Amino acid sequence: MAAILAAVSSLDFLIASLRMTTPLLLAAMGDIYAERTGVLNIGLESMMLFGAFGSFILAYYSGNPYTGLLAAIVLGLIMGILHAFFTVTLRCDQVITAVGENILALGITSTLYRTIIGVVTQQPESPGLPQIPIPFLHKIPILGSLLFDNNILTYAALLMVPVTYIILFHTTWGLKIRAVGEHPRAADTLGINVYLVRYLCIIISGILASLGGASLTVGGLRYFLDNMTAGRGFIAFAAVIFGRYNPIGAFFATLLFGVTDAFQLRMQAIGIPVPHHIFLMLPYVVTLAALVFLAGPAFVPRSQGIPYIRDER
Amino acid sequence: MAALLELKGICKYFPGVRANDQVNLEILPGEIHALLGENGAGKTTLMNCVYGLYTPDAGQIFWQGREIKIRSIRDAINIGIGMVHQHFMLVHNLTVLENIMLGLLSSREPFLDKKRVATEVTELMQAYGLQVELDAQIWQLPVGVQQRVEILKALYRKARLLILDEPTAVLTPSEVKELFRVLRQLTDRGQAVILITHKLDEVMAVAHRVTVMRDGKVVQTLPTSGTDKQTLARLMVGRDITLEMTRTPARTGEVILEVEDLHALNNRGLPALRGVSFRIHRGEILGIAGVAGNGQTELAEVLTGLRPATAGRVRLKGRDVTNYPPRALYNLNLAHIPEDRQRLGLILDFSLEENTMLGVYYRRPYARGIKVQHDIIKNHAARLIKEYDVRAPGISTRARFLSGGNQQKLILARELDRQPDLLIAVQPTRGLDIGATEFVQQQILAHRERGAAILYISTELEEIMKLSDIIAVFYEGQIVGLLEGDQVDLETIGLMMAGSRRPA
Amino acid sequence: MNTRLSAWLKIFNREGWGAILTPILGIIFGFAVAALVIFQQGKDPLAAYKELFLGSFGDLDSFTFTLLRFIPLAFTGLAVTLAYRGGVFNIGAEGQLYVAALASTWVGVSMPGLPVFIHLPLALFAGMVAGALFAFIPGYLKATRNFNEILITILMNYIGINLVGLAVNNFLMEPNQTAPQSSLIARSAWLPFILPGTFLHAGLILVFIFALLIYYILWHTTWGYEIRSVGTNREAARYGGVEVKQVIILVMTASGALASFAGSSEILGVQHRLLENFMVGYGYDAIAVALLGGLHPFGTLLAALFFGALRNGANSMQISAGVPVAIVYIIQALAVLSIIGATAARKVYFQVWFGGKINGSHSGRS
Amino acid sequence: GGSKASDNKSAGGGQTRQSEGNQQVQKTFKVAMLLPGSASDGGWSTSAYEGLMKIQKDLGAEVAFTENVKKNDQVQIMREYARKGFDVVIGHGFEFSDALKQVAQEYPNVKFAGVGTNVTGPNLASLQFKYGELGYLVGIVAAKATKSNKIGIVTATKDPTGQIEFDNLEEEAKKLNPNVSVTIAYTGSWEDINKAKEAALAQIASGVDVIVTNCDAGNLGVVQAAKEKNIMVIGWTGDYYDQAPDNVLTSAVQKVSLLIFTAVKEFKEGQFKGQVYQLGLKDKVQYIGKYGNKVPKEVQDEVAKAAQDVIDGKIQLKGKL
Ligand SMILES: Nc1ncnc2c1ncn2[C@@H]1O[C@H](COP(=O)(O)OP(=O)(O)OP(=O)(O)O)[C@@H](O)[C@H]1O
Ligand SMILES: Nc1ncnc2c1ncn2[C@@H]1O[C@H](COP(=O)(O)OP(=O)(O)OP(=O)(O)O)[C@@H](O)[C@H]1O
Ligand SMILES: [Mg+2]
Ligand SMILES: [Mg+2]
Repeated sequence: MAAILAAVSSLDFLIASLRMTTPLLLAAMGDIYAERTGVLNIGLESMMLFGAFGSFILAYYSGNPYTGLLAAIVLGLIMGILHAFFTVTLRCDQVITAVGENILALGITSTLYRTIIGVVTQQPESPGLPQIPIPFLHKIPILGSLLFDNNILTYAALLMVPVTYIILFHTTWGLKIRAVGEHPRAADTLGINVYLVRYLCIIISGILASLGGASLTVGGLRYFLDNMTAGRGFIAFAAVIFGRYNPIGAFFATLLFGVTDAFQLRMQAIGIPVPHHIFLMLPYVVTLAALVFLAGPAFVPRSQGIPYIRDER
Repeated sequence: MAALLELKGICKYFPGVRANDQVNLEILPGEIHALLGENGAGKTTLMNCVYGLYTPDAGQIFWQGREIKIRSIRDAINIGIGMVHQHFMLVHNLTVLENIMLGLLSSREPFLDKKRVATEVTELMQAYGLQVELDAQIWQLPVGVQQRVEILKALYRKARLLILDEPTAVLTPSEVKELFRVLRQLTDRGQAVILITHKLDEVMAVAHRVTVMRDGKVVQTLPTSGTDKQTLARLMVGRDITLEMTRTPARTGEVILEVEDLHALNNRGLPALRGVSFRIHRGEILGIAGVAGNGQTELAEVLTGLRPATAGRVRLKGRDVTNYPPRALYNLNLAHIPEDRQRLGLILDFSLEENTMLGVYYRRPYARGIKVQHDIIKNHAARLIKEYDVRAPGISTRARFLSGGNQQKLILARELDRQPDLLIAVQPTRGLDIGATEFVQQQILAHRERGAAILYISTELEEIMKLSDIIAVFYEGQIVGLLEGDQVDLETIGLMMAGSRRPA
Repeated sequence: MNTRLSAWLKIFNREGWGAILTPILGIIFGFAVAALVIFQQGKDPLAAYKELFLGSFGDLDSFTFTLLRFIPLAFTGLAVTLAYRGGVFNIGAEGQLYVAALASTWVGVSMPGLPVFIHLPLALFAGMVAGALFAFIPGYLKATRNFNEILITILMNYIGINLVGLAVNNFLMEPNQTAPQSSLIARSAWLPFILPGTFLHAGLILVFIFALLIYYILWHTTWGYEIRSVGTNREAARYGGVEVKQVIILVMTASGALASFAGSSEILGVQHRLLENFMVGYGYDAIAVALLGGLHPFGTLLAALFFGALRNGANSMQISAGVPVAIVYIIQALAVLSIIGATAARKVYFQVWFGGKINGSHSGRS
Repeated sequence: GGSKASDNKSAGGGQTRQSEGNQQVQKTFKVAMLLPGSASDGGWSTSAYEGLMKIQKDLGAEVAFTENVKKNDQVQIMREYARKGFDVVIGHGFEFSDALKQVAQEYPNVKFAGVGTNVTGPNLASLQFKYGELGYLVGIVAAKATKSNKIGIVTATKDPTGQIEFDNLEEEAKKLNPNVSVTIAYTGSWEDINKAKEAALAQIASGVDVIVTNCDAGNLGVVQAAKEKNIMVIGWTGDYYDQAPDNVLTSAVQKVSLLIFTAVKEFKEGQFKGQVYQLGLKDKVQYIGKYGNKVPKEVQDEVAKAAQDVIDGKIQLKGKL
């Protein structure tokens, strides 16, 4: 018991939680934009995988991790446009589009990795994003090393929470986004370009998810492996719903995942005699329990999943 | 005087439909111009062309004498055209204020400037006497109030031409008066109003000129001063129709519905019904009058099993049916014409055939056991469509593709065909043209003759007075007065609707 | 360019061919683009595709393997279809089939000596109960508390998968062995093979029975009417006398029961013992299968066959033509995207009277 | 993903791998392999892939492989290879046992082999390491190196061969130092390499100062964690010395490539036996890798001696497959 307490009360535990939260958080923050305009984006997984892959390859060949980020942004942009083209312009079903994208990403990244790197016995390592301590602030005990001594992606992820909140609830853009998600025709009758808003938001979602993927490679391990995102896109998506499409809620939802995951690994490390599968399920069970016992019923943007059709145009 | 807006040869086609065919129309500054026509005549389509929602297939649009192209709604708004749509264009989970601000530039772009807008809107509300709680979310508001928000939205955008598509359908007489006062204020300042309505009285009362449409074409434009209701009706329908209705005196039988001290909550969780009691006999129509949002909707929902009663009793044909689910009530031969036909009354993506099955699908002869009897249903649907004159290509058409009027007729056909003992009808003529309204009212009276008990809820006072044997006036979830036959006069009811109680 | 294209497609549309031709065009397009990738890899696309085809339909053996892939995909696809018709998005087929496999395996290994006609149905039934229970939870939460079923089912997928891991490492682990796998299932619980000389099992028959059953229920029974009305307009359904909550719970539970057969038939018909990750991704592919199949049981079968053939042929193509398996993912993805893209484009640009909520949502009987 | 051997760029330059071109009178010897993971996982699958390359190069065989083979694809792929006239088909991992047994019966003229399996038949052999040998030796290195008396193991999922190794590791470590505790962390996924690092960091946080890592591609993440937190790490399968000479104690090198090559060479020479081939330290298919800079000479000597004892059969190892 003391060991458990010690494990979870340490600073290291918080840092690990935050680290494991970052990729999820980036993807979730982006997804909020897409979901709020009424477009489901279960294709987050594909965007993350592309981001992980693209940033790795470019960082590896250029020797500069920031070039890798640029690649992630471009790939996220492309995937965002693709998702938007299918779901907004062609009005395809949003879920099946995403299923297609997820398979596509797995196929393309694996094939390209073989083509570019080949089958190698020693994985190439790309340069990683440096920690950037914020002057003075990082010296604050505990908080300093937790929050103010991170790489740029972690800062970005954390910053996106208040930024998204302010954009959604305190700007005219956010008002448009929310209106489009709730009642696109009403927004349309007020001269808001529903298609444009959806396109932009999906693109934001693509870019942030892709950066989330990059935080696994250049922002984390500096290696790439087929399918290394391992379902994080789905978790980020789930976190957005759990967080009721609210950036603060989604932040806590992703944090809950990160914390329980960090927790279960620590419990395994302590050597608690419980079958490890129980630990592996823990993040999902805890989230489910939190959902059932703490959270109220879901709020869903009303136009979710429904393509907007404005007569002929 | 130079026209503010001029349409020349506007054409708009939909597959198989000439919704607008060579339409010419001239709107002068400072006029209220009424647009009349049967359901499906093409009024809404024409206005959508003006508002940039549709692009006309042919024709020209002139604004103050200059030809313009309205490519988008934004163009229309920028020019100074505002539109209040037939179906509300409000975002349900945003507040009134947010709905009004939506799409406008803020003075602190990109940040919202709620304070400033709130002040301005409050001024506007005072100027036009349109009171709305700005911080309420739309879903919490009754339809009548939502309509007010729509009007405020357009007013706030400083439209020089305001198009109102059937704005009075959900307003009470006093609200209509208020609206007309507002419209006159606007036109006094040189703005113009296009008013689409099915109510000839309103046309005569407020419009300067009126344009009548039929089958996508303009029949005639004429000043209201030189015409009368009968003429307009003939122009619209192409035949003479009776505007008065004859009805036999009531021959009432046993009590069918008995409501005792009924209480219920509204969507916001606040008391909506606060002790309602009444009874309806066989062969009797009880009309419920009241300003929208005083609990009428909730009453209908409680009586039809869609909303739980928190206290009180409902007895149907002597049996306690409090909080029975809809199906159990249908089995006791209740029929319900709901207020919201698109959300409740129909499944828009189902065929007409399938829509006629709502509420009866599980019964013989439409089903045997769990097996659906398609042949019987097909015949049934075909018969309903014919008997009730539902205009549709066929029974396999989706309900979505019917005009609102025809959707309403479909519901009516389905519900009345069950020969109910108790009919609960909520705003059954809302949005219908004169012909259709007449038809609906006659049908309802016919069922009264047959011996049905009818609860008739409407915000249209004249309609209530025309049809009801007894009128109950609703105010804040209570019946403030029961008026029978000869007691009825417009003024007392109007007063009671505004809250002044009078012993019944 | 656009007008010429539209003129082209208009002809198809007028002829009524569009509905059939667009998916085919979509598939061709997918293959064409993937051909470029294969070419870029220094392989001959035509040869590769020939192997792909032969590998999935070339002879009885190959076709059997296509069918063996088809069976679980069809079950999960039907599960998604049924739930979707009732307005519930079942993304949880993956988890449901895992727990079903777990339950079936448990019955299969722990009760040897039962006669076939008891043991096999019992094993299938146990799987069905497990899958149904697993789906009941999100169904119940959605119906009574309006919880988002997508969220719940995604979470439960992980739980289901880990439960299998837990089982094969603990109580279901083969005794006196070290591998995390169950013992072989008793013969009496095996699904019988139905085609001599092949490993095609009776699950295939179950697929067709269930597809017909679902079709019949959806369009010829009052239950189907209730399900479809709840799926299309919940409030109107309630108004129409449907017990909406019950329907949601039931349809989700039934969907889980259907998905269970994907896992149970794979274990009882093919693998005969349970391992971790014994089949991966069939729950997610099911979504594509169901929606490509127009959310119609028969369409779902076609789509499942297409997917099964593609996945199966992929392996042959890799082996015979040296084309990496990953390229098959690309073909599959491109085929999916171009089918839905082409179909949607046809609707968007050549069919104004399109008011459905989601493409492919049928309203009439079909 | 998957690819044929000849797709590979970096691992062999431009030489032609496939022998289709050489019109030899004698039929080419063809070997196929099914890998459970990615050929680039830097561990289990990569090492098999290397063996395949060696078979191609030294035996002049035509080779093919399929990566990331899922459980329910095994039988079909094996059959496909058998039908395509491959002489030897190898399933790389215990999870191929059932499929091997089934397909071997169907194609009596094709030789099948499983790596880490325990199945045999007239045309079916199993190739095994002498499991436990490395665990035993690593236990010595780890026990001598830990100062906190906490040894951690990071792996992805529980598999029987790993279990034998870890059991021997724990036993030997505890024998040398009764205060030592050994904990195993499972990440649950061979693909989630970030989690392997996180698992290592979690162990480090709980006081572990020697980590044994056996999660293929994830090993690099664990080594990275060790470097960052400056603790010691022992790699598995490959040799990780070059990654971090100051933090790597040593590596439990399993030359799967050699194991497979040795067996296949025998098959080619017509000496196939339907038996379990078990190779170990003695055969040099597995050994303790390069020592890191921080391992004292005495320890190295002790391990060398222990290894000799194992080879000589003086040590009783725990567990069997
Ligand atoms: N988007 C559309 N697609 C197809 N047909 C349409 C569309 N919009 C309108 N129509 C058809 O055009 C005709 C005119 O419809 P419109 O809505 O303009 O009538 P309306 O005069 O507003 O009728 P109402 O009094 O019922 O409001 C109708 O026949 C209608 O069916
Ligand atoms: N998605 C759609 N596709 C094609 N036509 C449509 C669609 N939605 C509506 N319509 C057509 O548009 C017309 C106008 O619809 P609306 O609901 O405004 O009916 P309306 O005739 O104006 O109603 P009301 O009778 O209440 O005045 C309908 O007649 C219908 O045929
Ligand atoms: Mg209209
Ligand atoms: Mg209308």
